[in-house]
Amino acid sequence: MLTIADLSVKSRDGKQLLSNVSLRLDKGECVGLTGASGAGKTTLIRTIMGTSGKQLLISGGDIQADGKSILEASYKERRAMCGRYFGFIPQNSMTSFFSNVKIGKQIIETYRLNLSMTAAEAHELAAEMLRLVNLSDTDRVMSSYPGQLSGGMLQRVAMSIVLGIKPTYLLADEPTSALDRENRALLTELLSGYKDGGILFISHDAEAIVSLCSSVCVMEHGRIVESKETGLLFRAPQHPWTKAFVNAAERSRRENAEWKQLR
Amino acid sequence: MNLTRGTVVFILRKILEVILTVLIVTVISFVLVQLSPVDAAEAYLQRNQTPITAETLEKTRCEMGLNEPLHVQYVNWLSKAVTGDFGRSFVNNKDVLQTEMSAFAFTIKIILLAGIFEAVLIILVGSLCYVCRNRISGHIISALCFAMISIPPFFLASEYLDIIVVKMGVGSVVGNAGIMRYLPAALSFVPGTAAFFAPLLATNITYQMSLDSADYARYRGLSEKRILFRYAMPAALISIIPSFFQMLALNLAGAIVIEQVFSIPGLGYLIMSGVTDRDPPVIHATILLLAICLSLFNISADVIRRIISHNTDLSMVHT
Amino acid sequence: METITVKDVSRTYYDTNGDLFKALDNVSLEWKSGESIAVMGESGSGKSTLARLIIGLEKPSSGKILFDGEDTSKWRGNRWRRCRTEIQAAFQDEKGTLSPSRSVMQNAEEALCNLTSMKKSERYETILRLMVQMGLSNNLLSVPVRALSGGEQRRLGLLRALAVRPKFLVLDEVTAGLDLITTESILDLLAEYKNDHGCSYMLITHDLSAASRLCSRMFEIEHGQIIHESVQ
Amino acid sequence: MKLSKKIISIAIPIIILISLSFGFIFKPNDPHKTHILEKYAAASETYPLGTDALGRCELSRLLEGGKATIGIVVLGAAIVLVLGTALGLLFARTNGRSGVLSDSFLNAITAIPPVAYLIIMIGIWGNSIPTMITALTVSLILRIIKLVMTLAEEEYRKAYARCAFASGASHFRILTVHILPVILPEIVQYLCLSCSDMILAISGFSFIGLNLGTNVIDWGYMLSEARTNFDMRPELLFFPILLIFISSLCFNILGRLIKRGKAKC
Repeated sequence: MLTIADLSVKSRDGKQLLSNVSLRLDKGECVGLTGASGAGKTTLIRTIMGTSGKQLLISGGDIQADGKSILEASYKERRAMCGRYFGFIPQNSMTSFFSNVKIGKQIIETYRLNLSMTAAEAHELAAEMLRLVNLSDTDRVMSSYPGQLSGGMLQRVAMSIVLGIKPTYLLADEPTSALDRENRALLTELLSGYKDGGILFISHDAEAIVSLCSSVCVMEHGRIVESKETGLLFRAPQHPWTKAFVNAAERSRRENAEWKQLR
Repeated sequence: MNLTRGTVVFILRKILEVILTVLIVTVISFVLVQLSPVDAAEAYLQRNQTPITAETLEKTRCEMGLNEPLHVQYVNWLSKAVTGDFGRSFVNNKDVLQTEMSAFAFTIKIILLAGIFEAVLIILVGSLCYVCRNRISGHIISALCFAMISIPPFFLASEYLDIIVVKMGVGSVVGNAGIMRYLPAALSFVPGTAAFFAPLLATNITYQMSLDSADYARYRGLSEKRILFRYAMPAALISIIPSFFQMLALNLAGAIVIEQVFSIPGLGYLIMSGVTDRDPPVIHATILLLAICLSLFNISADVIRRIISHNTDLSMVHT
Repeated sequence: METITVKDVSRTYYDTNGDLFKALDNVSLEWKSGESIAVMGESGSGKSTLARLIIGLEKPSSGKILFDGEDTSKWRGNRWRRCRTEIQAAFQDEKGTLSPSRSVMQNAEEALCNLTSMKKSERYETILRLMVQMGLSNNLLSVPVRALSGGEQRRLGLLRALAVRPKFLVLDEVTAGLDLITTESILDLLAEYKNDHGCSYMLITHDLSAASRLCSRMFEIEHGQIIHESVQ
Repeated sequence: MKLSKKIISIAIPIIILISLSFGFIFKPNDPHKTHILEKYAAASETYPLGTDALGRCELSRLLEGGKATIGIVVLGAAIVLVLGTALGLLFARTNGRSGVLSDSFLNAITAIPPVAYLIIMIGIWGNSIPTMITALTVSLILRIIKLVMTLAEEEYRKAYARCAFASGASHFRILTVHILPVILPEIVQYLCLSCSDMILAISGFSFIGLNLGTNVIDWGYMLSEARTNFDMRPELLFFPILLIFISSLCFNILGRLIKRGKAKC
């Protein structure tokens, strides 16, 4: 169980980024996190991962993973948790992979660091995982540079890495926003199939939130303004931002349905 | 490296550019010599103390081939130059090609030696700059580097000679053999260039470390050192190489002044003597050789920049 | 101007390693005044190229674009300028469609300065009125353009085009990349403007709901060809 | 407060440069007049910085030197800025077609660094103020034209230029009103850095004997003079090199500030 209790974070120049954020994420559960851009969602990820060094100052609250507070853990321990214990799906995988290194090399490197296996085993696991995210031509994918693959394929590669390592908690930062319709549906399906750990799903994509998340938190200016079970939130939104979000989502869902019958 | 059609076209264009550069520069040098206030024939006669009269002038000018119209002179010179025959110097009658080659050897040694020292220093000071970028020491180093850029190399050279050699008697002004002949000249370039590139390397490393790819690597469990040495450092270094080559071209042009200070008979020395003695064959040949070297440095910078931008997107912070 | 006809227009480009790439493959469509049409397709299907051709930013490789029967491919700069008051455009390009070195006011009045002989005060009034209509606060006027948010920049681009009261308005992905709420507000604004001034839109988008709201006829374009036309 | 801090930090180098290039107006006495009796006089009322080997007033020579060294560079830079930018905008191809031949021709000319052109021209024509100015402007202007063309063409491909065209703006208006203010900082920055290189080059040439004509004083020449009797009066060497360093530093600072200013806005 990952519990974030009244977490408050300030940036180096004193701007308050998060103020008493509380959130619970259980294994096998998917919690949605949405809100206007700049509400502090990415800051939350950076704080959990603990990779921002001196840029972020924890001014209050705590993050407990399976009963142990990770804020007290040493820098080395926290970095060891990244990848192994906390998985991550980037928003724009076109810029997230090293563009001058072949995809296969980057996958194998991640596996070997997190699962301490030999190169051959890592290569085997990579191929198997790529097939799982139906990138069947594994050799071509692994021998090409990120620039030679489409956004959708790269996002699936990122997913395959997560499936290979099976982290206890998976943080997804707007994984579907840069994708077109089919890839979006495909990635949502892959995410729904991931039961080996809790997912913190950050997104604007109402459809994905409805189909994936059991409960949703809405953030505004670093504060959680509403946190409910998904169905309840869409039926009776309280906060003005949530209301507008739900109306817009509702209207676009209805129009898409209409348009589909027309064709 | 995949030789796509685009790259082949690119290389052909670059070769065309080298040829064009050389042609333009040699035309300029011909035109300028023609316009030059002092006539080569006159200077020749003066040197040999023969009285300058109308017909002696006419005779020497015929010998030198200066009486034909400019373009004919240029074509003759070019056709001979292509075969490597640059004619004989009007001053010491030695074959121009020989003097050029030996002069070229000197200058290139200085530039390459300087290049090696600069590369080493850039990596060391650059990484130092990066490591203590948030500390006071980091700011002091980059301020120092910034000031070093404004110190002229010829001053360092002259101070070396005045203080170290004359005052302290270390080394000697003329006649030290082997590498010691070029080392001081090469070293006088090093501070200025290294001071320019070291902070640049540090900024690039910081840029590479702040990219999305570095963040995602951290989330995938790669340690800070691993990202720095396997990805950020190489990427930052590679993205500096193009402008480093252009800086070598600048050093080549600067070498002309330095060679005078150390009186090393390199290309610069040759240009100066060719000009002061009004010796067109030497002037044209040296300018041709200088143009070739400079454009080769420049072209290699462009080619490297293209290779970088093609199969990788190591966009640099700024050149 | 009453109708804009696109008669089997094709447009080819050379891609990075020099091979020919057909962005548009003999496309034909009719756009009558008073009727709004949507051009739908995924990114890279050639719909933005069609927009650029209609506005005269590029010339078609083959085929013609006719304004009331007159072939535009031979038009020069100032002939285009004469028809600018009737056809205007707003683009999406996330790097900003507004001139970075000029203030919000200067950007807003760009079309008015070039196309109308309005005096400074008149222009100021029109811009102010439109700002209120667009929900932009007028103390933004002297702010540099880069200080505006994504939504505000899009609305300013729209305002600049609408200021000259065009009859035809080409909207190239004006809602793309915006969050749901800003998209909604821009679509409301366009719908409202259409009823008041009878302006006809060519909406270029991959967002089905926006198209179904504003347009009566929809064309689906894929790999440079119109594969489907439907009327709502 | 932030903006005024930037203005002050830009104003200081400019003031220093102006005072160095126009300082000769206030020179205490005639820099050419020699007073053999007062050779190496210490700093005094009449000679604020003492005198050199021939008893000439050091301070006036330094100020006179500033006129030559910086005056030429600033004058050359001004000509290059105005002419180069105008020609660059004129030649910028707005129809998107890039002529391979004209590109290669331009690359060919600009392959040679300005300093090399300087050497070729000075070497052959001998050094004098007009030669130096023509050599400086000709070699720099080629690079500025290429820079302005590339920048203008790059900006022209951007969305805001297309929008301006769609709003009925003519090519001329787009280039001057919309694009020029965006690319001007980068042009001025390049010029500042080139001026700094030029100062070092000019003083370098006169240091090795290619000075700006017999009666023209400049810091490089003063440096080479002072070098001969260096141990007698080391500060005679110190003053010129200090001024060369400061003027070159000021140009570098200006270049960096404008870039940082540009990067922000």
